[in-house]
Amino acid sequence: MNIHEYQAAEILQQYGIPINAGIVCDSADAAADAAQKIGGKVVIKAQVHSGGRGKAGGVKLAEGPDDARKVASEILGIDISGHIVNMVLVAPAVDIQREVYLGAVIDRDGRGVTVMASAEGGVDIEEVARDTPEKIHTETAHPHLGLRDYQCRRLAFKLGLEGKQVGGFAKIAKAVFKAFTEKDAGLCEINPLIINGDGEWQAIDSKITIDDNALYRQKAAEELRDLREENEIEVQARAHGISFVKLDGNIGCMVNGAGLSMATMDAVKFQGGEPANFLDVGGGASADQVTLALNLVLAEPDVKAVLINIFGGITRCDVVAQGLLEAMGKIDVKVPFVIRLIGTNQAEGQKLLADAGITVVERMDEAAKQVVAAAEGAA
Amino acid sequence: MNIHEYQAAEILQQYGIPINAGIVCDSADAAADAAQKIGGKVVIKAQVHSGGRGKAGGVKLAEGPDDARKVASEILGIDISGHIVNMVLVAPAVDIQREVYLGAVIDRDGRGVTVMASAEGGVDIEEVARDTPEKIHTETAHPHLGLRDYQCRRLAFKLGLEGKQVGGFAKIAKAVFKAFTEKDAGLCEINPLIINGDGEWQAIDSKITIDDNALYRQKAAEELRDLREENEIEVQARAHGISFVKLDGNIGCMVNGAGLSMATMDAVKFQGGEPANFLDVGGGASADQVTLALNLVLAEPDVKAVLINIFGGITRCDVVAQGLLEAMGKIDVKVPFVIRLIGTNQAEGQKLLADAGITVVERMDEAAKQVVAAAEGAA
Amino acid sequence: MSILVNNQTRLLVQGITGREGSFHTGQMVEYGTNVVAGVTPGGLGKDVHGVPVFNTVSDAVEKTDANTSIIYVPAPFAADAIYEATDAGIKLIICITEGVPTLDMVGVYHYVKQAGARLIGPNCPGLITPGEAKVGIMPGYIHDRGPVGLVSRSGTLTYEVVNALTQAGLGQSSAVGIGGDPIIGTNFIDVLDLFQNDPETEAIVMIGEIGGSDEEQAAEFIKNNVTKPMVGFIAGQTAPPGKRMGHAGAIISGGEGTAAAKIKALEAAGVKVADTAAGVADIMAQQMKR
Amino acid sequence: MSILVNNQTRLLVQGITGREGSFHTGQMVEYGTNVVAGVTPGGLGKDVHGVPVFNTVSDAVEKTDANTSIIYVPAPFAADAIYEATDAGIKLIICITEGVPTLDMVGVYHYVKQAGARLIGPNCPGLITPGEAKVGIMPGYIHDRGPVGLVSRSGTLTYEVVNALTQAGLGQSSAVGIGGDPIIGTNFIDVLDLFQNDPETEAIVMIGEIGGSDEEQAAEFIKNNVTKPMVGFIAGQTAPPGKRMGHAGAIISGGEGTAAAKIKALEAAGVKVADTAAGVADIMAQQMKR
Repeated sequence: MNIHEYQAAEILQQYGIPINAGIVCDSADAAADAAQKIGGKVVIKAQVHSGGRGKAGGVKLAEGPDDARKVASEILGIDISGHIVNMVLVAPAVDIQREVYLGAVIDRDGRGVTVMASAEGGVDIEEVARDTPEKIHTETAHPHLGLRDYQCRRLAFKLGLEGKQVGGFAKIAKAVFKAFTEKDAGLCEINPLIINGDGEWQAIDSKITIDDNALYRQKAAEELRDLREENEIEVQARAHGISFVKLDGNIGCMVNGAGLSMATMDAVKFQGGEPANFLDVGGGASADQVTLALNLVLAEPDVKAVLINIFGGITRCDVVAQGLLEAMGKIDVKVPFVIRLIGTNQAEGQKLLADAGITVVERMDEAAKQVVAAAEGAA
Repeated sequence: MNIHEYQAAEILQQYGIPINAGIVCDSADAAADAAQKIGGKVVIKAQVHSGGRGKAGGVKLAEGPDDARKVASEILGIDISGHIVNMVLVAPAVDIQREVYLGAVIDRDGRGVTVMASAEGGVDIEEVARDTPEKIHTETAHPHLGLRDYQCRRLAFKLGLEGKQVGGFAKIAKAVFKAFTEKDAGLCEINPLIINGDGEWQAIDSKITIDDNALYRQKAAEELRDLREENEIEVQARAHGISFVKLDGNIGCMVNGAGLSMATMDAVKFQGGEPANFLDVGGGASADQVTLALNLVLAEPDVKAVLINIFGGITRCDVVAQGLLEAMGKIDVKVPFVIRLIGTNQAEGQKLLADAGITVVERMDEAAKQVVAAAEGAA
Repeated sequence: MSILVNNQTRLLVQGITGREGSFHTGQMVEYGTNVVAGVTPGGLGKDVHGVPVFNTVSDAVEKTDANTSIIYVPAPFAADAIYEATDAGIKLIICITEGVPTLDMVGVYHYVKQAGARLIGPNCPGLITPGEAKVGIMPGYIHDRGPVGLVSRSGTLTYEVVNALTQAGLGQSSAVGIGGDPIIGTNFIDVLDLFQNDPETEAIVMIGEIGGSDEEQAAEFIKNNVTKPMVGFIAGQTAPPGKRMGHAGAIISGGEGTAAAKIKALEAAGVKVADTAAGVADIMAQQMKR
Repeated sequence: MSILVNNQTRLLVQGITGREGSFHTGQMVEYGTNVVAGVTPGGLGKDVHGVPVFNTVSDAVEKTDANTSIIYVPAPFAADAIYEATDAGIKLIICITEGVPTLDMVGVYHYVKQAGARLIGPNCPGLITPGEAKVGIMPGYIHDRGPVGLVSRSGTLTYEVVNALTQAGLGQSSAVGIGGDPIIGTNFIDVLDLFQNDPETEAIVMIGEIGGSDEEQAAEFIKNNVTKPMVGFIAGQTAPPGKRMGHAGAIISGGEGTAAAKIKALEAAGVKVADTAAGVADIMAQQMKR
């Protein structure tokens, strides 16, 4: 789950990390007021769940209240990689003596949490990782003991820090790790982390993502969710245990299981079609789930045909067929659809559908071929 | 470091453990008021840093306010194993359905923390351990992962608990372990932990000791210290880095190093004398330390002679001798004393003392012999 | 022969009285798996499909000599269940549970490894040695005993491929679903190694998906260690970057973990990679004919 | 021969720029110990008694091939220093620091052991192999090289006994102070085992004290494993129960850990136990004459 920059900064502040605190505004006037309150130069930053804000014109400086109003009005409402800017953060412009990168991530290869730092702060860290990997220094936390103090100091020394900067950085690195683990983050980074004009450390831009699997124990994080940032249908689906991801094609897909869903999309593509969505209806595939799933798929006006691909393993095909029939009785399906249903009690399931006048395809590639043809015919 | 029962209960309450909360009183009138406030039968318990309160008459029931005044006046002021009762805890008398023992301790052999439970609650657990060790069930926490939930449940099952009592007990066991580790305890126990008339778990008597070495990071615990419970001289000594323990004999001892101090006491005893104290002046043995240490030893009126035993290792004997001379210049020493000073620069140190008219003994057993003779002569 | 489970398996079911645990215990018993015990705290004395229930794993192991455990407990309690099984001396632990927090798995992964035990999953369908032991949630009847070893990060997609293999007359020595989470106990390499050393296994199917670099690392391992013919498939060729496709592991970020990169790596290691899932059995049939 | 430290020891000093670290580095260098590096965060480039200082243990090990570390950092940072040394591959770590919280040692003890390293201490005087390496805070000159191995939980009491041994013409192969805290890295048994297997060591002195059951366990070990003549002493015969005598380990509670019980156990294992510290050297002299 993604949260906004200002929310991430507030979390890090709870862990004792000095941040460049600002004021969140949803209008140009509010931004002007905020600039007035803060005084002096301010930086105005789009609050959207997307990277590349700077390049997209989502981060700008303003000289004072009037300028802040003008700049905020320019930023509010723009589209950054598909995300509309609803809010801006107005914060004091800071004097930067030095900037570094600091972040904690899940290290899949090491099966642990790795804290990374680089003297190349304020730039795209993935570019640094690709072009000059030697400039990224890492410390892997012990799986049970966590990140030890000496590791935090070692990172500081590798960045070339000296004197009291070492202890200051080490404390922040430790706090970032603590925030990461206590908040069940998937990523927790500060970029840039700076030394300001007063020689003090300050987090300028913070980013935190939360492990979806851990939301049950991260109630506070759940409250940070900004539904405006998420696809309405995806949100509705999640609420019912369905995994749904909107895509750009015109062939709706409804499948059970994540891997099979992806494989089904791949099969559609292989036949020359474009999937309109990823949809994993889950293990149960009850009539209610199927009804909801079909509604989700059909909610998208672009959908020209639907492919239903169910492997009845533990869920018996006759039960799935009944669910499908029940769902179709409730929904007015206006586009052609292809059903592929195999697995346990396959014959019974297929018979139920056949009795209702629905043809069932046996092979997945054949089903993909038919649905692509149907979509083309419908288009 | 020891803390009072009511303080231990307050800590456990912070960890979500239901306690039988009471009111601390330092007078019989206050106890009557407390009983009035609580209503019904109350239990009045001496708050002293000593076990065996029940047998010593420090725990009694009272029927109401008047009875509470009478009972509290009986308990306040009594001496329990050398501790004067300054406070009592007045708490509601509870209806006990079942009582168990639950405690966490440092397990020296296992180099870890062990949580113990016994269905034999409310009795002296050390007696249970000695007489029927099979009635004590233990779970050793993982040194890095702590006590796992399944271990807490397993303890509950071993106690023969059933239904919702299992989860309730497991939660308390986990909380006791958490309190133990977060508070740097040496012991954290609830005895008895009961199921009351309403079928709810409740901690009736709690005990916590804190690791002295961890007090630097347990500031809150330091505030719980009750100086009335501690020997004044021991407190004063600790404040200056000197380990001092008052004993019952008449030969004052001043030694550097804990092991050598004990060995010196042993040598005195072996010669037929009785040490008046244990005193480890520490590594430095500066003039100030020595002055203070001598003052501490001589503060005790019973002291008839003093044995000073210094092994000059890193601290040179001439420095120690100077310190001794300086100290003796400041203090009017009225009892005979024997000095044994060997080690680095032994000759120089002994010469300094000899020039001041003080004889120095070479061997420790000889020194012990002389000081015992001196004490007998003085007595 | 076979790998990991067979008729010597003495299976314990953790969370046996829950909806999933109870249902699948029935399915496993019916398949012929030797399910010797179940554990549910407070469940002592119960009986689930003829399987006796205990309060703790240590009790169950003591009483029944269980040597393998399958876990169906809810996600918040899964890590504790794995610790309990490990501490009770179980050497093969299969965690079916979906939705286990990644940080829980960080601690668990290293703990199980240090104890010399093996964890499969979490969030996996389990594993099966057809005709001997079904330890998981896969439909047993689609499997047939034979020469193909199968390892997969997916659930239903695995059944799809197994079904196709069986219909093509290609039975399986064992089929292992390792799960699609970012941190899993047993990865492709571990299972490929077992199949390579299993005399019964003549060929291997590997089903990967987008995200992470497990397939790339497997390719490196295959190049140097696997001599048996292999057919592969990577799901998610059409998935857009940055989006989570059901499995937590299936996110492509920063150009890493794309299907294209994985397919390239596998092909370079000599694995025949099918264009679609349906093609896996066809290619394997050709391979086996040679 | 000798145990643990000798002229192959390449010593690193953690906390070298502190008051204690700096003073004792000078003493150790003067004694002839091969002190190759020091570590103090931020101290890179400094020089303490001719010893180069580094920021981190890993840097120091990389640059100087240090194989042993002695720790003088303050108690709140001691556990971290031990972890740092262990992770840098140091296999022998001596922690002089006094006042380390017991719970810190719980984590450290098992960690060091798992890493296959050895920790001596904390709260100990260190160890010495006379004429080769002094790794600790003991006065070097009181030692003389010879046939007696000494192991002790105490500091100054050890010097007392060593001094007496030396004056009686009984030199030491090595003398090890294991420390008096409740949880220590190396206990009597570990050191007795090393002495028993050290050809140079002909007899062993063991100095215990009240509290805990290490001496009783050592007695059991001695009975079954030690064939060399042994003399022992237990400090604290006159200590009252329940009181802490300086060392955290020296508390007698519930009848356990009394001097009487320890003496009885040692004597039953064939150890000659001296009545007083002064008697240790006398008895050992008699033993060695035989």
